[in-house]
Amino acid sequence: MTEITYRDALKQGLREEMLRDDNVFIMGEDVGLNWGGAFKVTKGLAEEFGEDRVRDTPISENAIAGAAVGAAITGMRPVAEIMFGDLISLAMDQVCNQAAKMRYMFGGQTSVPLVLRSVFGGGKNIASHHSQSLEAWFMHTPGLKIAVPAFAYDAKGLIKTAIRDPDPVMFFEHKLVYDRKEEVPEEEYLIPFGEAKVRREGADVTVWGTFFMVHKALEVAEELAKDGISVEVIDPRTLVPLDKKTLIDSVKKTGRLVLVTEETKTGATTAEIAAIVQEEAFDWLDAPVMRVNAPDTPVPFSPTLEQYFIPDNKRIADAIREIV
Amino acid sequence: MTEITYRDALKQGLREEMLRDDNVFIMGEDVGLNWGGAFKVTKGLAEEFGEDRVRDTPISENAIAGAAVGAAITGMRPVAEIMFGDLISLAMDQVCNQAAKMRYMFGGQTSVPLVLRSVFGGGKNIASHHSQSLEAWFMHTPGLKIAVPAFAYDAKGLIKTAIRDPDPVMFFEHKLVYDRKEEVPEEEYLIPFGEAKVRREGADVTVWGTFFMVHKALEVAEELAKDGISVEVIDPRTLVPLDKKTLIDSVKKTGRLVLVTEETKTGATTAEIAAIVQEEAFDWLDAPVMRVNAPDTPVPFSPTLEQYFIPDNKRIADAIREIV
Amino acid sequence: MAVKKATLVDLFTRTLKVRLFEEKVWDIFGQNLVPGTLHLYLGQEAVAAGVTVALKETDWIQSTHRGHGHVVAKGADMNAAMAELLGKKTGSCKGKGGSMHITQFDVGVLGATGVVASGLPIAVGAALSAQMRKTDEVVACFFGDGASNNGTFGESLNMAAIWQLPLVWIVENNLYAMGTPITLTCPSQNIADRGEAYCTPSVVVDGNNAVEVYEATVEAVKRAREGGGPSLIECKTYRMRGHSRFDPAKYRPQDEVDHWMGRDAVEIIKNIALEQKALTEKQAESIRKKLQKAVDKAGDFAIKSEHPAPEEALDDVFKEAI
Amino acid sequence: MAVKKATLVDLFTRTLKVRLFEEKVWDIFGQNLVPGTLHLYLGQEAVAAGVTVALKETDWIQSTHRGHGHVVAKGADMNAAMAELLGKKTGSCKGKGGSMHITQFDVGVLGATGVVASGLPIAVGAALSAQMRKTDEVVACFFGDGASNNGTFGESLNMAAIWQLPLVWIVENNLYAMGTPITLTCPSQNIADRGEAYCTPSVVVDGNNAVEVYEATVEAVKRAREGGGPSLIECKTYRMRGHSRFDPAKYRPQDEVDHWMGRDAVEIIKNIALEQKALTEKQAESIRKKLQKAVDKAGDFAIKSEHPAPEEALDDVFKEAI
Ligand SMILES: Cc1ncc(C[n+]2csc(CCOP(=O)(O)OP(=O)(O)O)c2C)c(N)n1
Ligand SMILES: Cc1ncc(C[n+]2csc(CCOP(=O)(O)OP(=O)(O)O)c2C)c(N)n1
Ligand SMILES: [Mg+2]
Ligand SMILES: [Mg+2]
Repeated sequence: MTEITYRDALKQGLREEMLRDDNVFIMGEDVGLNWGGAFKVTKGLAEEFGEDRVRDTPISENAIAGAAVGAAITGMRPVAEIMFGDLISLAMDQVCNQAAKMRYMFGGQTSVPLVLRSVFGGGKNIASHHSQSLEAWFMHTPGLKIAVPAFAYDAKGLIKTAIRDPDPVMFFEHKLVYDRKEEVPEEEYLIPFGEAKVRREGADVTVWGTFFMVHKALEVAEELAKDGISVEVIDPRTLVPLDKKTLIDSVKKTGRLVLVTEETKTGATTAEIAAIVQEEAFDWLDAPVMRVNAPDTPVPFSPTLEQYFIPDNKRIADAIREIV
Repeated sequence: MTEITYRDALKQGLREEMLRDDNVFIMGEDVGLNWGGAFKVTKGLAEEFGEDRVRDTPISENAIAGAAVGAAITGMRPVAEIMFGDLISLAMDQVCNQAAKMRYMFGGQTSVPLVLRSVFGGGKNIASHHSQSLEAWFMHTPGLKIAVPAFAYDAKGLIKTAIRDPDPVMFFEHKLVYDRKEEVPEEEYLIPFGEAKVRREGADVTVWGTFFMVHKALEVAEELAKDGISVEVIDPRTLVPLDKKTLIDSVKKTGRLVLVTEETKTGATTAEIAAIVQEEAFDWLDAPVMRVNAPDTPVPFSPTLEQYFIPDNKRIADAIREIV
Repeated sequence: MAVKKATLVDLFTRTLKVRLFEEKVWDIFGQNLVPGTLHLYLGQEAVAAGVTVALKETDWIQSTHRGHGHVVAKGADMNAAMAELLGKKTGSCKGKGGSMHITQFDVGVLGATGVVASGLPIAVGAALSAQMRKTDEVVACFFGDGASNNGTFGESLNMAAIWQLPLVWIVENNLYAMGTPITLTCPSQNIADRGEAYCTPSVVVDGNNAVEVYEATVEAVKRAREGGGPSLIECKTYRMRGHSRFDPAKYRPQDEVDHWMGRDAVEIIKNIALEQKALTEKQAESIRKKLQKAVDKAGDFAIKSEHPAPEEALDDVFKEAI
Repeated sequence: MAVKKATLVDLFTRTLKVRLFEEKVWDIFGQNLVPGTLHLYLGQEAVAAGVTVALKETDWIQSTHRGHGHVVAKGADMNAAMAELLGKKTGSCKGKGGSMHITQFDVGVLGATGVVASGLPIAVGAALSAQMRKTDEVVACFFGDGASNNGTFGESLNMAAIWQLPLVWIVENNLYAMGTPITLTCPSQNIADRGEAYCTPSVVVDGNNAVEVYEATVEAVKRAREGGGPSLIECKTYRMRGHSRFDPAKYRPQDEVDHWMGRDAVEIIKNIALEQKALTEKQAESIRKKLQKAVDKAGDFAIKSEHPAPEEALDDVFKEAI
C-alpha cells in the first residue's frame, strides 16, 4: 500500500467508478481541464475521460444540482460538485425539495442516484462565505444520505459507495484534510454507509466528532492518556444513515460523551446526537453530554479571530476534563 | 377588547407600524391589490397604503430577500413575504449568507433591519412543497432572529417588535392558526423577543412546543388533568433569542420534559432544546427528554398519510405518560 | 406546413381529452372529494395537446403545478391520475403527490413540481442525459409566464444553449401568475425575447390553437433531434378558471375574459379539423362519447379506490429503508 | 461628448490609485502578510475609475469578491482598506471581512460579497430604497461575466426594469470566471444582449479605457437620476494576473494575454490625458508620487496595526448581544 492524500484517494475512487460505469460523469464549476476543481480533486480526470464526462459548468448552482437530478432520474450517475459548501445555499431548492423528495412524492416511481460533492470548514482565512459547516441543514432534510469522511481511506471507499447508491448522497469533504496522507489500497473496496469507526478505544469517556475534529480529538486523546484519562474516539463516517449502535454501545461503556464539530453550536448535528443519546442511554450517562462547537457567529476572516472560532485541542480537552 | 383572528392581528400590527413609520413597506408575491397575500394577511393594505408600499413582486424569491437586504441597509424597513416557507429554499443565500452575516462580516458597519415573513406547517393537504416546517435551518444560522407566534395576541405584538428590531428577523407563521380567534387589544403593545410564555402551569411534566403544537399540547394537558397528571405548557414565542430560563426553571420544577413540534425529527429545533436541557438541568431530569415530531419523511399529500405524519394528541399524550 | 388529417384528429382528441378530464376533476372537487388545492388546466388544453402530439413516446416532458393536462396528454393512465388527485392508494404516486406532483414516469413524465420554475434545471439534466446516452430523446419543458421571472430560468436556458441540448422550452403565457398580471412583472411584451438573449430560437404562437402549437413544436423537436439545440415556444393562452380552487379571479378585466372565453381551445381545433375534413361532426361526437366514458370511469375508479394505510407514509423515502 | 480636463485628471488619478494600491497588496502578499486568498483588480482599474468618477459621493456601489479596486476608487480610506486585507483591528471591517468582504459603508459601498452574483439583488434593494426615499441617489452594481450566468442576474435585472430603478449594471467581462473562458459558458458574444431582453438599455465599451467607461456611465447615471430606469454597461477587460492568489493562469492563450497586456489601463488614460493636454508628464509623475506615498503609508499602517483580540470574534452578530 502506498501513502496518498485524501484528495488523491477521492480522485482514485472517482476514477475507478468512471472506468466501471460509463454513466458516471462529473459536472461543476472549474472541475475540468483548466483547473481540475478548486481543490484539485478532479485534476487529470478531464484529460483522461474527456470534457463531456468531466464537464465545466457556468456559475449556476441551482441548475447544476437540478441538472444532476434530471440526469439521475433518466439513467445517468452524476457527480455534481458545488465549489464551496456555503454555495449550496443557492441550490437548496433542487437539493432539498427536488432530489430529496422525488422518490417519495412520486410514490417510488423515480430513483435519484446522484452524488453532490462539496467542501466545508474553516482554517483557510477565507471568511464568512467560504468557511461554513452546514451539514445540519441536510441532516434535517429527509431523503438525503450524508457522507462525512475525515480520512483518505474512507474518502475513497465512501465516494464509491455513494456513486452506486440509488438515492441522493451529499458527499461532504473538509478543506484541511485534502493534503493529509495515509495508506490507501490501490485495489477496489467499498465502505458501507451507516458504519461508524471507533478510531481509538477507551474506557473513561467517548468523543464523537466529524471532519477535522476527529483528528483533533485523536490528538487530545493521546495527550490525555498521559494523565491516565482513557478516551474512546468515534468517527461516524456517514450522518445519514447514522450508526447509533456503535455510539450508544460506547456510551454505555464509558458513561460519558463529548461531541465535537466545527459547526456553529445552536442546531448543529451535535444537538441531534446529544438528544438521541440522552433518549437512548439516559440511565447510563454519568454526566451531561458535552458539546464542543464553534460559537454562534459567522466565520470571521482574521486568523486570530478564526482560530478562536474553530474549536481547538484545549477546548476539547477542557470539556472532557469537565466530566471525567 | 374584541376577538379577532391571528390573520387580522398580524394585519393590525403591520398597519400600525406602517402608520407609525413611513419607511416600513411590504413586498412579496401577490401581497397587493389583486390578492392580499396567499393567506390574505395583507388584504386591504395596498388599498390603504398604495401599491408602492405594498408591492407585488415577480416570482423571484432570492431577489425579494436580497432587495429587502439592500433596502434595509440603506434606511428602509422592509417586510418581505415569501409565500410558503418551503420556498425560502430559493432565497437561502440572501437570507443566510447576506442578511444574517452582513453586520458581522462588515465589522458592525451595517444594520439589516428587515423582516421576512413566511408560513410553515401541514394540515392543508398541499403536499411536499408547501407544508414543511424548516425553522431549524434558520436557528442554525447565526445572525437571524426568529419569531414563532402561535397566538393572535403574540402575532401582533411580535410583528411590531420585529419591524423595529435593528437586525434581520425571520417571522414564521402557521397555516392552521390564521383563522383562530382570540381577544387582542386594539391599542399598541409590543412583545419583547426572548420571553417565553407559560401557557398553563403544572407540576408533573413540562411540555415545550411551537406553533399549532402548542394548541394541541394545551388540549392534551386538559385531558390528562382528568387523570391527575399536571402538565405545564411552555410556548417560546421566539426561537432566537431563546428563553432558556423559563424552560430550565420549569424543568427543575417538574423534572420531566416533552418537546413537541411539527418538524421532521432529525435535527429539528427540539434536538437543540433537548441538548440544552440535558446540559443545564442534568441533575434535575428524572427521565429522558422526550421528542414528539413528524417522522423523517417529506410531507405526504393524502389526508390519511398527512394525519399520520403530523403529531397528534395521542402521540403527545403517550410521550407524557411514558415518562410520568 | 400541411398537417396530416390523422394528426388533426389526434390534436382534437387530445385537446378534448384534457378538457373532459379537467371538467371531471372540477366536478369531483365540487363534491368535496379532492383534498387540498387544485390548479386546473382548463383553457390551456391546446398547449399540452399540440406539444405532446409532436413528441414520441420515448420523449420526455417536465410538468408544473398546473400539471394534470400535461400528464394526461402525454398518455398517463387516467384512472391512476384521477386517483392520485384524490389521494388514493391506486394513484400514480400512491397518494403521496396529489395535484401538484401528479406524475407518471413510465409514459415519459419527468415530474410535476410545486415549486414554480424548479422543473427547468431538471429538464436540462434529462436532456443532457439524453445527449450523453446517445439517444434521440427530446425533452419538452412546460412552465408559466411567472416562472420565467425566477432565477432558474436564466440558468437553465443558458446551460441548454451552451451544451446544445435536445430541449424545447414551452412557456404557457396565460398572462397571470396567481393574481399578478404579467404587465406588472415583465418589462417586455414577450417572454420569447429572453430566449433570444440565450441564442435560443424563440417563437410566439397562439396557445389556444393546437395546430399552431403543434407546428412550432415539430420544428423545434426536429432541430433538437438533429443536434441543433434548444428552442423556445411561447404559447399565449388563458386560464378558464381562477388560479386555484377558490379563486374567482375577479382581478381580470371582463373584456379580457370575454375575449379569451370566445377562443375555446376545443372549439378551435374542432373547427380546423372539420374544415380540413379530417373529421365529421358525427365522428367528433363519437370521440367525445368515448373519451367521456373513459373519464367517467376514471372518476369512479378514483372515488371507489382505497385510501392508503397511514403507515405507508413511512415508505419510499429511500429505495431501502434505513 | 467632450470630457473636461479636470475629469481626465480625475480618471487618470483614480485608475493609477487603484493600480498602485493593488501592486502594494501584491507586494505585501509576497511577504506572506496577507492571510487567505486575494482576487486582485490589476488590469481592470479603468472600470472602477470610470464608473466612480461618474458618481456622486451620495451614490452607492455594490462590489464583488474582486472588490479592492471598487472601494478604493469610491473613496475608501486606504489605511483601513489595507488593514482589512491583513485582518487587522484597524481594518474597515475590524478584520472580520478581509479581501472578499472589503467594505466601507460611509463612502457609499453597500458591500463586497464572496458569493458570486449575490450583490445584484442587494443593489436592487438599495436602488428601490433610493427611489422610495425620494432621493436622487443612484446605485452602480459591479459584477463579472461569470456572475451573469447565475440566477440572481435575471431576477435582479427584471426587478430593476419593471420598477424603473436608478441602477447601473456594470458587467466587468474579463473573459474568464476562474479558469473557465466565457466562450464555454455563454452562447452569445456579449452579456449586454441579456440586458436588452429585460428592456434595459445596454452598451458594450472598452473596459480598459477609463474615458469610455466614464462616458457610458454618465449617460446611464443621468437616465437613472431622471427616473429613466436601469442601464447596463458591459466593460470588456482582462485580469493582469491569475484569478486568485496562486493561480498562474496558464489556461489563457499567450497571444490573448499579449494583446491585453499591451492595453494597459493606466497607460491608456495617461496617454489620453496627455494628448488632450489635461496633464503634462511632470504632473502625471507628481500625481504618481503622491499616490505612491499614500499607498506606502497604508501598507505601513496595515502592517503595524494590531490584530484583533480573539474574543472580538463574538461581537457584531447582532446590534446588541443576545
Ligand atoms: C418558487 C415559487 N414561488 C411561488 C409559488 C406560489 N405560486 C404557485 S403557482 C404561482 C403562480 C405561477 O405563475 P405561472 O408560472 O405563470 O404559472 P400559472 O399558475 O399561470 O400556470 C405562484 C406564485 C410557488 N409555488 N413557487
Ligand atoms: C455563487 C458562487 N459560485 C462560485 C464561486 C467560486 N468563485 C469565486 S470567483 C469565481 C469566478 C467569478 O467569475 P466572474 O463573475 O467572471 O468574476 P471575476 O472573478 O472574473 O472577476 C468563482 C466561480 C463563488 N464564490 N460564488
Ligand atoms: Mg401564468
Ligand atoms: Mg470574469
